[in-house]
Amino acid sequence: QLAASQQQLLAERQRLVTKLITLQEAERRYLTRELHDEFGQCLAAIQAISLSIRQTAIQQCPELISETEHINRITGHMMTSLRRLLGQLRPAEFDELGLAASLNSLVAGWNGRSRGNTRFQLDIYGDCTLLSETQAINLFRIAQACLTNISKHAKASSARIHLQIDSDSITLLIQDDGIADHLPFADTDGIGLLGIRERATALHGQLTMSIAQPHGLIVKIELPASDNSE
Amino acid sequence: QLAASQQQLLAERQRLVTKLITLQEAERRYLTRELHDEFGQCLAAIQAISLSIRQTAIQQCPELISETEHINRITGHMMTSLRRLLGQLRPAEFDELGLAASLNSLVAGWNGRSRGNTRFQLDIYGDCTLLSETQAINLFRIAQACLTNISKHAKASSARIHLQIDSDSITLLIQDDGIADHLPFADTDGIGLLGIRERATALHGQLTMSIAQPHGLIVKIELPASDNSE
Amino acid sequence: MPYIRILLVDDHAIVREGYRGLLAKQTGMTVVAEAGNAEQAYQQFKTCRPGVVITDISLPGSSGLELIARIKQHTDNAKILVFSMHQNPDIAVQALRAGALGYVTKSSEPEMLLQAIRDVSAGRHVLSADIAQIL
Ligand SMILES: Nc1ncnc2c1ncn2[C@@H]1O[C@H](COP(=O)(O)OP(=O)(O)OP(=O)(O)O)[C@@H](O)[C@H]1O
Ligand SMILES: Nc1ncnc2c1ncn2[C@@H]1O[C@H](COP(=O)(O)OP(=O)(O)OP(=O)(O)O)[C@@H](O)[C@H]1O
Ligand SMILES: [K+]
Ligand SMILES: [Mg+2]
Ligand SMILES: [Mg+2]
Ligand SMILES: [Mg+2]
Repeated sequence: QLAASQQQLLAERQRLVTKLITLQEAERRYLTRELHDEFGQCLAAIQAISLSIRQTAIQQCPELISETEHINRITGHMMTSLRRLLGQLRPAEFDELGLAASLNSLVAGWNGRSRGNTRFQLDIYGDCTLLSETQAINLFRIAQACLTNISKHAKASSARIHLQIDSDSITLLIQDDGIADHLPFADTDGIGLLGIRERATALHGQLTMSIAQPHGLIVKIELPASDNSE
Repeated sequence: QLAASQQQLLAERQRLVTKLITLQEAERRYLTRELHDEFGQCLAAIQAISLSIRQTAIQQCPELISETEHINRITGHMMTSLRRLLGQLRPAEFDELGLAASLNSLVAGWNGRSRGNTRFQLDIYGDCTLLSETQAINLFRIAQACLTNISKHAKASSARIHLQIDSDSITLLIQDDGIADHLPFADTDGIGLLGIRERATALHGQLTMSIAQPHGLIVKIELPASDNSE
Repeated sequence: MPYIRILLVDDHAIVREGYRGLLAKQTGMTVVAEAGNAEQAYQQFKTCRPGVVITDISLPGSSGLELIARIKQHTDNAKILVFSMHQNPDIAVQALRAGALGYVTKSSEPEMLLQAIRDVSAGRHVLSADIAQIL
């Protein structure tokens, strides 16, 4: 009986986790849209008008030139902040270019910041456009968390991200050659791996972790191709 | 043994829920700050410069007047979008004015939108500034969820929000005279009540729900005054 | 000097209005038509035969990328300049592959757009600095 009520609590919490993740993605998507589509456009328009004023001012009223330049400096500054915020929320082009391009930029970004000296390599087999929006964004977040973990914990010299989309299943495999040599990992208060598991579960998929030869972590997520999540 | 591993899963999920809630609040807080302090200030500056240009233009170059008005329309539009976004993320005055003022606006907001015809009444006893930031934002989110529930489900004519801050404990009590007449409620796929319970737990507090006389819902949250949550 | 006849495609009226004023002021440029989506834009292109099409990428319904392909299919030597918020090089590459001559982001100084219009009108390729740097 204890087990039964625990079972129920467990199911409720899982539902809550899934919903929290879904709601947060929805909030981020909404904010990204607003910032990208509304604010970015408006800033561009202000810049155009300000240049137009400057052109007239140069001919007819030179004392206004410096004020239009001032407006330009401010809009430029806002554009920079906007880009930074967008980068933190969601790949801006996620909806336009989809998962493949977003994974590409993610990997390019980590290879660029070569601070940690890990080389990341991405292979995609199959057609990412077959994925649902939910599958796509969750696979992206999973890859994001794994790459962050690798650069933070693994001391790896190389890592491979392999995404395969078959007609009946989807596999995401992320493998590094770093220091991991046994599982489970010691308890931390991190939530990266927990989040990965819950995202996999929400997609009716499976997470398997294992140790590579001779060392390093392998994270494998397998999903059914059809998306039955809400 | 099953129970033990379930127990662990349960604890992990709870930790995840708490962290997800905390991280989301942190993300919202960060975005609110950026948008409010950065964008809000920059827009105000652009408006001021544009006004200054207009004043000069009126004297010396009237053909520029309409362009400065155009800039003003755009910044006005951005200001409106910004306020809307901020309102959705986090009460704008939360950090400046704290919980009491934010609850006040929340209640005033619902009384204004008197669509549902429920009158909300707020009483606060004690000093809200004694609360930690985490306690304050979570109590606010709990009240927000309860008020939304009342207006959505209760068909109540009145509701009372009672917050009491004593030296050793904090009590938030929200009571309506609506249609609720027995507990537990039938299962829905909502997450309002689950979220309330998890927020209470994260604050090491207790949630109790009961039925009012003759009907209506009472939600009571009791927290220890000292905040031992991370 | 011959006028550069421009078709301006952007779903944001605010952006169109802002740039319309600026473009109108330039000697040698005139905005002959505007459109808020790809379908309208394609129709306008066929009726107005503009010298340069300036188009956004994010449009409601069919995207700017599809519009570029469609216009190129109709008129192989059409001159198209993309003007978009998107700073991702993959988008720029797709746009160029689809047949655009130029790609300028909306974060660029507006002078950049004016110069790009002249370049594209003359049949020259052009990228804004932020994109050129990544590519
Ligand atoms: N690729 C890896 N190589 C070696 N150790 C790893 C790797 N990925 C995870 N770990 C170990 O597993 C632990 C838990 O990872 P997890 O992502 O859950 O939390 P975190 O990274 O510590 O914190 P958070 O992700 O919440 O910022 C890490 O602290 C690290 O010890
Ligand atoms: N004040 C109330 N009076 C009557 N019924 C209530 C009240 N609050 C909650 N309920 C009942 O409890 C159910 C669960 O509420 P909960 O807030 O968890 O979910 P929801 O409001 O249906 O959806 P969500 O909050 O996720 O938008 C509601 O669907 C409703 O039937
Ligand atoms: K002109
Ligand atoms: Mg991690
Ligand atoms: Mg609810
Ligand atoms: Mg657009």
